[in-house]
Amino acid sequence: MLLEIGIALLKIIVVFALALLTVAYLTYIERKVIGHMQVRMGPMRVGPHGLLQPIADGLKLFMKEDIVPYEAYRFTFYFAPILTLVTALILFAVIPFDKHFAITRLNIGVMYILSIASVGVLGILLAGWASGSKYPILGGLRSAAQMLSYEIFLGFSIIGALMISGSLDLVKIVESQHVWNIVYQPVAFVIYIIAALGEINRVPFDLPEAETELVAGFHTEYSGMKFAYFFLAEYANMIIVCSMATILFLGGWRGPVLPGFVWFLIKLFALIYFFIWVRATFPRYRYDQFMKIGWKIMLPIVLANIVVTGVVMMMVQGG
Amino acid sequence: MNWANLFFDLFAVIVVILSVITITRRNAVHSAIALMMAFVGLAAIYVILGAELLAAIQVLVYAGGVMALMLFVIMSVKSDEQNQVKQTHAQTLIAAFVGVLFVVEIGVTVWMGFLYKNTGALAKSQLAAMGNTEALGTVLFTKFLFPFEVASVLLLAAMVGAIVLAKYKLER
Amino acid sequence: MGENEKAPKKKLTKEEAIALAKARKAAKAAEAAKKEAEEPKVDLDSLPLVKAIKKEHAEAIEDIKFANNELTITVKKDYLLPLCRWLKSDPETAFDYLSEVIGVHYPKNEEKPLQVVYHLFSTQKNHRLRLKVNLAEDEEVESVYPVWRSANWYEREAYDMVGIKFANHPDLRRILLPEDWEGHPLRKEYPLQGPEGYREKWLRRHCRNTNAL
Amino acid sequence: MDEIRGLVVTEEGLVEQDLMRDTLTKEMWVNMGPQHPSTHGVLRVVLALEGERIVDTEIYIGYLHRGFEKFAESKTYPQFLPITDRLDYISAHAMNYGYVLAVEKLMGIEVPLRAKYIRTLMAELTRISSHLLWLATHALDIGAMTVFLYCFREREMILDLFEMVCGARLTTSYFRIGGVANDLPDGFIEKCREFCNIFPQKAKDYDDLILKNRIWLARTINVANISGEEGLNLGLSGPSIRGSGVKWDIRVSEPYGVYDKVEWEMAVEDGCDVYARYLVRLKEMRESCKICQQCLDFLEKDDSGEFRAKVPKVIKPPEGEAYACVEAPKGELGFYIVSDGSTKPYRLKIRAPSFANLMSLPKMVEGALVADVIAAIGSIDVVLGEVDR
Repeated sequence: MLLEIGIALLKIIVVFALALLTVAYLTYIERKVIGHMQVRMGPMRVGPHGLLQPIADGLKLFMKEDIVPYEAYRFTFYFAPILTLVTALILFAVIPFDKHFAITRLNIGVMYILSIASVGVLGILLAGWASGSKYPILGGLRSAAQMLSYEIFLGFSIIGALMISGSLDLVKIVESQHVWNIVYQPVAFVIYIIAALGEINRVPFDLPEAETELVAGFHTEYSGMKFAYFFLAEYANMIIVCSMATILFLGGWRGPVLPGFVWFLIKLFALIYFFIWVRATFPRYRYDQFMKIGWKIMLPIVLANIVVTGVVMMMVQGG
Repeated sequence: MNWANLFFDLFAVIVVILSVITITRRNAVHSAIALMMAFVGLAAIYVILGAELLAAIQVLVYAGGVMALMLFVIMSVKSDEQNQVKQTHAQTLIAAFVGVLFVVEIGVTVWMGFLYKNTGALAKSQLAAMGNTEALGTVLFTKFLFPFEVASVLLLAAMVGAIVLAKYKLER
Repeated sequence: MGENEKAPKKKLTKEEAIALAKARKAAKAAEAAKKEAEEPKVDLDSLPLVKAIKKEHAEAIEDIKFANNELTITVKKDYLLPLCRWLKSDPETAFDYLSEVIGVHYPKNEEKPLQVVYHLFSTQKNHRLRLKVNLAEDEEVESVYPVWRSANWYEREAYDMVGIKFANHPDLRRILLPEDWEGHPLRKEYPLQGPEGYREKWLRRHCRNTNAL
Repeated sequence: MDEIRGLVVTEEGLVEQDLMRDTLTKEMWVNMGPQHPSTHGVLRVVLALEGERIVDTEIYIGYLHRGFEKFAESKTYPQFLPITDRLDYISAHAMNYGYVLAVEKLMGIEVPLRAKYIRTLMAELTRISSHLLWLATHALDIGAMTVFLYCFREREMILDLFEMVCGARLTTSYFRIGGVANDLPDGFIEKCREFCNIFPQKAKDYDDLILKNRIWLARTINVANISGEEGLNLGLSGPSIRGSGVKWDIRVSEPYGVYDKVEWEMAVEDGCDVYARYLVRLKEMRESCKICQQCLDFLEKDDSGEFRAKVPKVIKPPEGEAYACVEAPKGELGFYIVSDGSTKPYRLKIRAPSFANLMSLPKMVEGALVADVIAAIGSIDVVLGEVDR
């Protein structure tokens, strides 16, 4: 009993430490990659090639003055970033980085991730409201509408893969993929990526924090550590959606020669690189256009995808 | 067994406390936060009872979706009014009626449970063999297909109604 | 003009300097007179614009000048708006663009110290015209906002800076300066650094941190 | 159908009434600026929003008012020249140009041909650099981050050229009344030609990134529309009005410098929207590059001419008034000078293009969304130094 708890604790510590470190260095990777795409160097000052930059950033944010606006609703103002970060981090609990390496294995892993992620939206919504300022409210409203609707497409887009795999258990889903699901579900994969971009507020769908329109959207009034929470949560979410894509469509840890978790990380970072690349390339959509894309284009496609998948599966399995 | 029981009791107490907070707070957003946490606590109880799918759906639909919509509405209301929800007693009678109905309903369910032991649609042995999610799916699309469809149609009607209302306002 | 540079550098007595300055002034005046005489007199009436305006709105004209290749017409105050309407609508003049409205303060003209200058341009005909209206201190000139919408801000600026009042302007407020500013800075009597003590007064009224003073 | 009737619980019990009776929505007022990332300085736009749709717009300016016009009255003519740099601080040469033209017109100075070519070259380089900065910030406003840095790469080359000529990169003050401060330094022509050869290829980079980008098109086409007639009526000038199909460029209509001696094409688009204004400016950059090439050809061939006219030491224009305008990168830049025969202007009025262009912003964003305001501000390319003076 004690041993079990000990192992579980160890797993939790290892995964969260790694997750936080990865998240911190993700900011570094993003700045470096975008920097080189934009004919500049990115961070270079702190440490060799700026390698210590995330630590310096963290220290800076940690020591910054913690400002609470006069008009803000104090309790909610503190509560929102914590909620956002916690929901983002506990998602890591079910991600299987290798066949036997996950904090816990749930038989409804996919549902778990979807449901916890949906609570994460509330953090942003509350942050927007609690700031007591107009730009955050606009940002919060935008993000609520955006994330709620994009969660729907996100959920629908993975149904095809789930139907093929026949399980909600993330480990079983990976094990069932003798051929990667992306081969059977290319449309769903594309929709998933687009919905994921919307879900985690990244360019071209970074409307809740569109810095040129809404200053910084829902976290305009946040500073110091509370801002850092949002920042970390955002990057943690990016890792989560990329891991989900890896597990559902790209065969998770499966791959020849190399150990499983290496394959997982390769696939994961290829997707993350793609997300960063998108950020360097595209302008931002306008809010109404973005919603139109979701409801008028993506939803029908994704529903058709489910129907087609079902029909084909029935025909293949002979009813 | 005791660990599970202990946690069950713990979460039950938390949920009750949070529910009380929900209806006593004057600040609508604070009520909403408490309600959300109550939903999550309820989900935890479901997990302890071995109904993981129900727990996930509880969080997804209630704590995620419904709460977001509620907050959305609260935020859209004018900022100086959103704090003080106006208390009127016009609905006392109706509320009392609904409350009594609800108590009776739960009482009957519990009593039936004591009376007939196995009230579920499936026997425990069946559940163990299939797994929670699959069992629920199977039952939903075979035995309870008709009620399921009725519920779907009802929701569809609600959706159409909502669209009509929204459209009407836009056109005006 | 070259003689200025070659002037001897020896010291002059006061009388000498005055005499020299007087002589220079006289020479310059003579030169100017000569230049004026030499300059080919432009026959104003031959200009098509002048012709057209004289034909339609002869009563509005107070004075016509042509200098530096620019035609300037001084207009009587009350005729400004009808004249502008016509200038814009007539296909021959077609002044569809109002470049700017300027307020100028001439305290030496005691009767009518204020002047409003309008620069018109026609994108179709490619010609420019300057209109001027002279105003007394308490007089108002009709706003040309109904003719060119752009007059809105131009006139606000003229009001803000020189204190010219425009009748029937939709929104005559200060534009560049704060709403509670006192005085009109581009008047000649307004000192360059503002009236004595004004800055302190204004800051005291508007800044929380009076230590900055 | 005006109302939806239904049962409502009130204090009198259940009552049938209009369900929409109490759903009054109030617009929200949002201050965009004076500290906002994309109002390009200290512009303050107050928006009345219904949801995210704009129902009313009010513009407040003056936060950067430095009283240049009053200042001019206490400075001699040459002393005021460096002040003009600070008007539109990203296109200082063009600002200088307008001022010296006005003074020269007042004094009747004829500028030597070589000086005219140098001035035209500088003005066009300035136009390119100004448009580059515009494209950079405009694209950044709409969210395309990479274009921003690509544009700065080329702008840097132009600023290096300016530095070669006069030592300053931004506030150059290179022009003088009657010509320019000094002749072009050795090696300038080669370096400038190198830039002119590279630039069209680099401009293709921008096109690759955004010209046919679907998101860019969705964000710019049919956004912030304004017709040519409305635009003229509201005082719009320069590239912004040429995007509405008005064929008016001061370089063509009232040529100054050597614009009548070089070959180039006026950029006009009929779209009336943000995209059309974007296309106009893109084309203008390419045309400017062409003009630069031709100026360089002349300057290379004939390096004997004077770079400054004989001008008296003390600038003392005769009594009178003059208005001179140039096509600055933002539009019609005019200087109206009243001289009383002394060494200082009696009255100097700056007709700043951004000031006038800004007036059409409320018209452009009528009924648009918040995001469109950003696109509209970007598309008319305001510089607040010039608006507030």
